[in-house]
Amino acid sequence: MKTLTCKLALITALAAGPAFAEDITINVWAGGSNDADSYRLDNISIAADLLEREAAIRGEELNITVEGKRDFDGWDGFKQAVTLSAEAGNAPQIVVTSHLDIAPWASAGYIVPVEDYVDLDAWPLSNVYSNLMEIAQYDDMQWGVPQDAESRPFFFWKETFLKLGHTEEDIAAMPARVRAGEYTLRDMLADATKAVEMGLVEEGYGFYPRVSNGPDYAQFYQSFGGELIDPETGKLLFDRTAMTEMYQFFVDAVDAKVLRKNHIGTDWDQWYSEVATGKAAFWHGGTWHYGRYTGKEGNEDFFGSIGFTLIPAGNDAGRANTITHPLVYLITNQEDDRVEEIAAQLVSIASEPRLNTLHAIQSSHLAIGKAESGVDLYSNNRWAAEATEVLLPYANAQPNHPSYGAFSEAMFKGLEAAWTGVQTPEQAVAEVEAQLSVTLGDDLIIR
Amino acid sequence: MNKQKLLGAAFISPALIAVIVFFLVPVILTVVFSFTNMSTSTGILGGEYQLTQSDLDDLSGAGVSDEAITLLQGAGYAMTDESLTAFETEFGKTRADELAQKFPDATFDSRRDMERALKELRTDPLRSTRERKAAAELFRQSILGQRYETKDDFANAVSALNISAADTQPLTEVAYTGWTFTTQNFELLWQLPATWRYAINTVIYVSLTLVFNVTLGLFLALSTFFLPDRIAQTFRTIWFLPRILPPVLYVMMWQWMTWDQGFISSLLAPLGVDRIDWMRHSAVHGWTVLVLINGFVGASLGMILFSSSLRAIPQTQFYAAQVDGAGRWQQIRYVILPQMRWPILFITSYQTLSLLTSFEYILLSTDGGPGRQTEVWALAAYHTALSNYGGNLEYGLGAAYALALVIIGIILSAIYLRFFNFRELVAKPRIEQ
Amino acid sequence: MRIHLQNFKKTFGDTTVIEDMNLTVEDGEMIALLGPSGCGKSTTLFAISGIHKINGGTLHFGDKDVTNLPAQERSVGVVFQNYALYPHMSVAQNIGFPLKVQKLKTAEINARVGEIAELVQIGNLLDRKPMQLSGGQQQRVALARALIRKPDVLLLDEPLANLDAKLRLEMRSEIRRLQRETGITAILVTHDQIEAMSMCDRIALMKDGRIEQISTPTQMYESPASHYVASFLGNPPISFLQAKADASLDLGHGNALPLPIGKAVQGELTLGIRPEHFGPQHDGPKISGQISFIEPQGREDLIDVMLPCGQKLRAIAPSGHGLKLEQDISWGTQMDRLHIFGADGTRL
Amino acid sequence: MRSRSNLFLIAILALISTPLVIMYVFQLIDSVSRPALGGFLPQTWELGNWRFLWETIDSARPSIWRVTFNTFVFAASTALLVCAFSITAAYALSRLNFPARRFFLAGLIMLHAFPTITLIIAIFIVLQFLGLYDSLIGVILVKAALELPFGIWIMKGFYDSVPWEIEMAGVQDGASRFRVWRELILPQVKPGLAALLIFSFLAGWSEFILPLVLAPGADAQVLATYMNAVIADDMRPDYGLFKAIGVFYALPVIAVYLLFQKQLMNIYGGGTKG
Repeated sequence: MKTLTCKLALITALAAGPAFAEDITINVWAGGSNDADSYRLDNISIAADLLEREAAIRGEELNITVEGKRDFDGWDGFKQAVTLSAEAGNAPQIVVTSHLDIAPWASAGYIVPVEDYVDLDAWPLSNVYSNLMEIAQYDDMQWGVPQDAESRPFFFWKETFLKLGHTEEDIAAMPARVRAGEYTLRDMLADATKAVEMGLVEEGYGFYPRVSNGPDYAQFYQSFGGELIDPETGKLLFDRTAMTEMYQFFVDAVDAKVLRKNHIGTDWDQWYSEVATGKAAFWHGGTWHYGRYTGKEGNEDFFGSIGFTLIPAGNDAGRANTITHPLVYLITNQEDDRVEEIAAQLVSIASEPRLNTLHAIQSSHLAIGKAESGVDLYSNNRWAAEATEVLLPYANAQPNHPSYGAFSEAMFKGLEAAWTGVQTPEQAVAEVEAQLSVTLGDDLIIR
Repeated sequence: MNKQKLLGAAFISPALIAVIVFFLVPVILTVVFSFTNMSTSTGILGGEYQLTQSDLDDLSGAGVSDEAITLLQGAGYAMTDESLTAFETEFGKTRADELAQKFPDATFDSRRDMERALKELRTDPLRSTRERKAAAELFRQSILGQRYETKDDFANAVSALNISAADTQPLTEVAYTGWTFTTQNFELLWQLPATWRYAINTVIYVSLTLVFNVTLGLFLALSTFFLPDRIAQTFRTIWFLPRILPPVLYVMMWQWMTWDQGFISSLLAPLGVDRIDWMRHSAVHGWTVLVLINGFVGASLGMILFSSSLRAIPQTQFYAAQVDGAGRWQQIRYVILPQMRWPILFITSYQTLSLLTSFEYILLSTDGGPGRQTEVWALAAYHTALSNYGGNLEYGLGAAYALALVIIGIILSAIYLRFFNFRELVAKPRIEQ
Repeated sequence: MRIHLQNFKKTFGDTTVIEDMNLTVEDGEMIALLGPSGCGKSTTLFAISGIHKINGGTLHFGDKDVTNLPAQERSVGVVFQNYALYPHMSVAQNIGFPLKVQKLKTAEINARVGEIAELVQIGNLLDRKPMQLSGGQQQRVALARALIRKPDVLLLDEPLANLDAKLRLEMRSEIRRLQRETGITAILVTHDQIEAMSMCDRIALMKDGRIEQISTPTQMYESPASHYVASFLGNPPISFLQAKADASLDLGHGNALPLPIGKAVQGELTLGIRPEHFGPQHDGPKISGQISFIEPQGREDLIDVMLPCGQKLRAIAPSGHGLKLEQDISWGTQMDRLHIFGADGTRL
Repeated sequence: MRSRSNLFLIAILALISTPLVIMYVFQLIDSVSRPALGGFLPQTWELGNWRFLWETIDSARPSIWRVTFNTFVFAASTALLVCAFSITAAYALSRLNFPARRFFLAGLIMLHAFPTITLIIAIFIVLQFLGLYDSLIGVILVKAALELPFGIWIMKGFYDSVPWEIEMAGVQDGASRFRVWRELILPQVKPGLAALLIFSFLAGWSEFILPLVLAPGADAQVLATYMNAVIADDMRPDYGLFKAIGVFYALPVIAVYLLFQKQLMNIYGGGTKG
């Protein structure tokens, strides 16, 4: 009952009314972040400033030093660094990471529930969308606070789409048709094949998906009727049919010459530059891509040139969908409870609508709370507004399950094997199934 | 113990300590870990005891009685006499009375509900969040989600819920968050199809690179041997650089050569060749580039060693061969190569080991792609244990992979030991005192 | 300083190379340990110097038991075959090193280095590095270094082996001169009989870890204790003939020598005849044979004579003898210089 | 005929060296110029590639000078440690009598070829136990320890080639074994020591995986991890910048090579075969 005794001690200390100067260092590590995401760290600094001022008014002297780091060797390097430093007992106090890490890190004891330190019913956390808050829950506890929201739309190049014989009205109707399952991935494949045949795009540029592993590929699994988790038992779900059909879809795309066999591993820079300038007919990405397309890649007419929808359904069993993969602020287990508490308060303050809006707009992510629509910076941003409307209501998240990482990894490796022609989709699925049933055992339901 | 022995001990001990700490201990640890299910979720340094909501589903399977499960499930937060008394001592009678009056005998499912109840205090409200949190803890009955550092703490908490001693044992097992000993890693290695692919990849990688390495190294040494000094020196410098250039930089040069917009593509584009990623286009491309990257580095080691053993051959032998009318090729065939047997053997065995176990260049270039085609055993160990996109670090399984390499390493170096003239090596020091 | 090695035993691992050896070197004496490689002479030297442990027996320098003293405390100067000069030090530093180790003052070191350098006649080379010296000069430096701290004993391990013939001659007398002048007790290890004979007061001839004979050079030459000693000394070497003693020493095929006076010999024997005791210039009992080889040496010629029994006898004849190859001869033998060895190789 | 066959040899050598030469040449050219996308010939001169020297290229990255300093400290300390431990241990193994010497020698040969990197997981545990995880000191110790068998091996080769007689002469001159080592033997193995020092410095300068895994924090960044992070950052792949950083990173290596070429080539001078 460590926590309880600690807390009681804290209360006693508080009752005595201490007025000593307190120096606290807060380290923040953010994974998968670049310059545009600087507010993941900066907001904590701003929050620290606010907290210091609050303390000063109460007559206490609180000095918080915030140090940040976000240049890791990709997500792999970031997670390795966090895990090993947590093991070594010198983890950064706050980490910004995928919500998928909550399950394994919670069970390893690296992180503490944020709900131990902050009032979830009070401002500003009460303002955060409850479905987003749920994504940061695990085992009925609120471990983290969503840091941003996003979703992963399907994009198409409007000019190419028109040349394929569709009309402006068709474009306008696309989001709704996709949502209703009237325009499927198979329709897309037909269009893409046509685009290549008509010479509108080069071979291999009909469909131009993400070049590395990511939550995006779980969307295609869902498009073909796969579900990631069984709501009844809370176990991961491996849907053989959906998986096979999804792999087959990519293989068909390669066969139809709309997708390059060696597409995986394409340089991201090249990829961004190509999709932003209409070299590809269809592709998918993230809401934050808006910033890159209109910024570095210089697409000045985003809304005139690019359309976006949910990821279309693949077949009748599946559904149009999009995955939101919010990053969350997590508080790591520290020796000193007080540090955890300060860290949690900083996270809470950083979730203020005005602060979060800074991040949302700078990095082209979506709001985490209702009140952000009331912030001019946010409401004046067309992309934020439209994307929130078209995508967010239909977004689902990947499950917080300790073994989901292994599941997702295996799924992608299998896809890669089928896609590059190393194995047939059936072989690849069989191998993934074999591997997962061995590694996950009871945690997995195979359907 | 005479002076010489003392000096010997003093001289060897710093190195010995370093070697024990960073070689011997890790080897032993690797062996131990390979028999555990250690992963991110279990942590490395032992575990604690925690029952979670999701554990409840597994409990009946683990042999816990339904009765106990109900007790665990139903606990939550409750206004019991003890908790109210505790609350009274901490927060005063006024508050305790108001609470007891407002929520007589109430129970709450979650802490959030409990906190909401505490907010209802009107006469002397608990204003700070921190106080409410602490107060809510006093009413906690449930042990779900609570972490206990020791087994005893956990057992006490369980018995406080009136759960029978018979159920405590299986409960403890489920609740333990740390790693346990198992042989499942080796079963897994045996069963996973990927294992065999990695093994085959490793064989392909090592043998191809080795042949390339040794042949090229030998060729470089021989050709520069026959050339005038200045020219030879230039070529030696060109070929020595890959060895001393930092791998990150060296591989970046190759990336630049091979990417879609890179040198090769740009050079061939005007000839109508499609721009492709020459490193990741297919398995063949991947292997070719990998062999080249590693081969160029390895060749330089061969070149240096072969060159120095070439220089060690007395010049008179070449004069004699020339007098005997041997051409350059015959000199190589009959004078040089027979004397190069030893260095070639040395390089071959040395490089076999280092190729088997080093993955730095692969990690930096293809990282196993495309499609796991170039994932070699050592890289798989690294990926499994320390670096993957999901952040799911399986130390136990990774250690099992590593253990295989450690064993191969020991066997190979034992063979390697035979190449050395060991008896001469351990010849007794000639000063005896 | 008198050196006394008693019941000396030396083992390397499980093999015993020297067992129960006794050797006494008198004060101021120079003695040679002579023998072929592997006979244990260097091992003995290293044991005396302290580099090798003495596995059994005792070693005394004068009255002092030094058996278990480490090399550093034994006061022994050694000159190695390759001189073992310290390449990174100048000649002066090399010579002064033993004194530096004794923490003597620089001024004194310099003075003594100068003194000893004069003695070995390298006063003008003190600033050079060993690499810049000739073999003979290096040899002198090594001697100076070995002698500078006035050791009890000077050990010389094949000191002349790395020199050319002319220098060797020069250094031979030089070393002897230095030994005499300093009056130091010295042990010379060599495989060269001429070195041993020309430089030393006594020679200890070794074989297979044993001392075969120890005596003055002349004595050893004139009355070798064994077949082995006789064969080791003498250049050109002694000739051996198989003979059967009966009424006479029968060499077969008509050649025979009379039985030596005062010696009762019987059965199979080996006769040793040195080349200078057989030839046309000698009287005495004749041995007949045919000249098979003539090797002119200037002042005299070496002549091989093939006896009818197939054995070979070597003779030295003054030049101008007019002999021809394949000429049949019958020459005299100096019977009083004849060595007779029994079947076990000991001299009768 | 000789010169014709030499020309032929040179031609072949030049041919197989082309890829390397192209890489080196464009490494330099691209660091100060910018080619058109999809081409390789420089279009404009571009000193901006070197901006990392005077500004932080990305808000959260440490300054290049800090990183360079770390790298230098890392490489230099590693080299010094390796040398200090190697010269003593190798001497003991080469020249001194002490118990279990045979065992140590056999162990040395095994380790000298041992797959160290496979131990990295366990090494992490050891470091973390020592409280040195995520610190430069920790990585330095690990790197030094892993280089040690190689260092001892090399130095032993050099010691073995020093004539025994020098040592014997020293002992005979009355010097203790320590003094003999310090004053008489050590000067003889200086070339080996120099080679080892340079070699381990370069090895430290280039090391990537150890700092990556064992010291991910901002305080212990070295040039290898810095450069890798810049390359891995998918928002800014910019070969001009990469190559400029690369040239900066490689400069000391090239300098060391040019200055100490002879010593470096000497590294196997002690006869690795022994």
